[in-house]
Amino acid sequence: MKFGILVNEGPYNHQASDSAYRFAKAAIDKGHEIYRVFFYYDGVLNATKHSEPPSDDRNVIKNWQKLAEDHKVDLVVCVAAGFRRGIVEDSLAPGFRISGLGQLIEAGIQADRMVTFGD
Amino acid sequence: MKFGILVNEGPYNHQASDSAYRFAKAAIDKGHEIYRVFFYYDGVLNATKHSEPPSDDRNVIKNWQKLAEDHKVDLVVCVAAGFRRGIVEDSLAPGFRISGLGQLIEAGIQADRMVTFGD
Amino acid sequence: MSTLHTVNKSPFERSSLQACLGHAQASDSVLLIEDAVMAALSGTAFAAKLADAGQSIKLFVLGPDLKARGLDPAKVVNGITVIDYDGFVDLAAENSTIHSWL
Amino acid sequence: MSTLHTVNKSPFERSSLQACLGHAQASDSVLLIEDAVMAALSGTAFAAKLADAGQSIKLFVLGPDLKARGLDPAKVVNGITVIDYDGFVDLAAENSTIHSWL
Amino acid sequence: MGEDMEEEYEGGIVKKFMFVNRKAPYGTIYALEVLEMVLISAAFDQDVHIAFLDDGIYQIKKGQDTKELGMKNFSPTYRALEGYDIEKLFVERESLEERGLTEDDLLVPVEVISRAEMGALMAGMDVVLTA
Amino acid sequence: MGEDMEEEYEGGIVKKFMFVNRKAPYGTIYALEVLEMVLISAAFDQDVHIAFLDDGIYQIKKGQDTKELGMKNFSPTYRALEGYDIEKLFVERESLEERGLTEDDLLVPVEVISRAEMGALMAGMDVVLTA
Repeated sequence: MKFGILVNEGPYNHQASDSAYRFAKAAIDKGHEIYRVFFYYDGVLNATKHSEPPSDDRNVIKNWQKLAEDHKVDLVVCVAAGFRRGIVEDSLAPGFRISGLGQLIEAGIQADRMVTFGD
Repeated sequence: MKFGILVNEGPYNHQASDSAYRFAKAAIDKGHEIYRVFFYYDGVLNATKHSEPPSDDRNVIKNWQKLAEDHKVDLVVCVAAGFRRGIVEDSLAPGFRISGLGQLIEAGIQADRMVTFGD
Repeated sequence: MSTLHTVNKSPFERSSLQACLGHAQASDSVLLIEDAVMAALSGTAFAAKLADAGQSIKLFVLGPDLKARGLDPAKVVNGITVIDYDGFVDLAAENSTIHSWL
Repeated sequence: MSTLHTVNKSPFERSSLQACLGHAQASDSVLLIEDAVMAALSGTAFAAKLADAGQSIKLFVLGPDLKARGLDPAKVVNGITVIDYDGFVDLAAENSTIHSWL
Repeated sequence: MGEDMEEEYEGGIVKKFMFVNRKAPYGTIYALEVLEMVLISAAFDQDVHIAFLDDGIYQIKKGQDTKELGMKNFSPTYRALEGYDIEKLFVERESLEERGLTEDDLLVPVEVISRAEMGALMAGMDVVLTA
Repeated sequence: MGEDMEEEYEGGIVKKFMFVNRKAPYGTIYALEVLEMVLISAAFDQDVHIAFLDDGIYQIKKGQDTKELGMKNFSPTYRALEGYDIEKLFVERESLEERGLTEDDLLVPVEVISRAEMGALMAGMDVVLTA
């Protein structure tokens, strides 16, 4: 089955991004496909290349990057939401791409299920 | 009277930063002093240099920068909270400085009043 | 020695206003800002609770936040004072401590 | 055609669980995750409401979120099923729509 | 299964989308950015529904004036939705009543339905997007 | 006025600080970052109070185990506060009761007080920091 995932909140301040990651990983491990992960609202902050969390905690951004690397998951950051919050090409971590909101609607159409994680 | 201000949330997603800015401006206009504005939790995101909001909306980051310029307000971003969320020297907008949490406690001690804006 | 309490969330969505009212002292002031201004309007399911609280504590609401949400400052519960940011600063100066209920 | 509802906030802090239970249909499932897992514990002021809801809808709670908060999966309200992320994925696949109450 | 519900539309898929608004405007950005999402969805020829319940009904309250806050008043955009053929706006009656509001307080034409009807409507959707 | 309440301490000011915890851990970061703030405050020789009420009491619930979430379990740090001479921890009785918890469920020694007592305690503070 094809899952689309929407992440509404940034890393660390809310658990939403962690929950979305764990859900995506479990889905892949069970043989499902992640059609796309779309980052909207403060969710775009998951794509910052400048994050350096303490070494005794998880690295939320790296978790997403590794998922994209290992399983070719499409990680899309909303361009308009990103501009507001300072996530632009200059500040984007590798593995993420910036695109329009249409990519979210398209995921809603193409994926069998759409799951949202937020505040 | 000397006010200290704590901002807990990032720009745009929550009104907290706008409210804190309006409060600070009103206090200055009434002849009070802003001892320091401290940005903690997601509040550190107010200091990103990459934000480019739509031209028909306010620019939260520029508002803070202008306040610092016009009235020498001390804008301090928590180093640890910033590291987690990708606000480091490389991504810092002019007018803000990065320092430790001690600067918040010190503001609580030195200012006559401490006002918090959050979610 | 008195406290200015601020609340910024709708009482229909969160428990913070209820928590604030449960702890504020007789000489204290409570200021509703941001999404808490909804609590100030008469005719809502929360209005009676707020009117009750107004018997012992001073209640204020931020006018600019009311107007942004299309709420008429003339329709707030009896006993609530509508103020602007200048008034907010005055309240913060007049009270010895500010407690923001988040 | 059925919906998986997810709720992620404590019923003591926010109204989202109440709103979810007010809209879920008889064939639906409700999964408590993150800070909503507190609602699943027996002995709380919310437990009776949840037990009631469990008469008509299927209730689930995410075990890893319970454990993180020091809450014992053995002490959940009768009728609530404790699942892990694999179970979450299965529920999302079995139901035709997922409605996240934020 | 969602796919059983889909109709063909110019060779493409048409799903029932619902955007659920339960939060007040301005205190958080969700109302504004959901609206941007709704506008984009118009380009995809989907069966779009917008639900306003709980504090979400304040998003379409008449008379919003953000000048003193310096924030953008985006409420006129709700009136523009009709031009995008987005006309299925639903408001929950109980949410209005709890807040002492009536249909006359709203700035766009909507269908006012009961909580039970809202629950039934939600149950028929393929994709539900919330914030 | 706050300044009337201050005592001199080694030539400096000593204020009554209160850190108020009303939110559960892990769902949001506030619990963890408030704790980091509390630890730093120890260096300033202030009169530090920590209040746990509403969902904040879950922060000091025994038996937290975050392994399956991959998040850092920071609850042992509350036990370290004593070593920093931070010993004024207050828990609201009504908050415990609503959640079916007792003092035995908590991982650090605290003083359990009523809501009325908590309100009175808060009223005596110079600086109240919340998140």
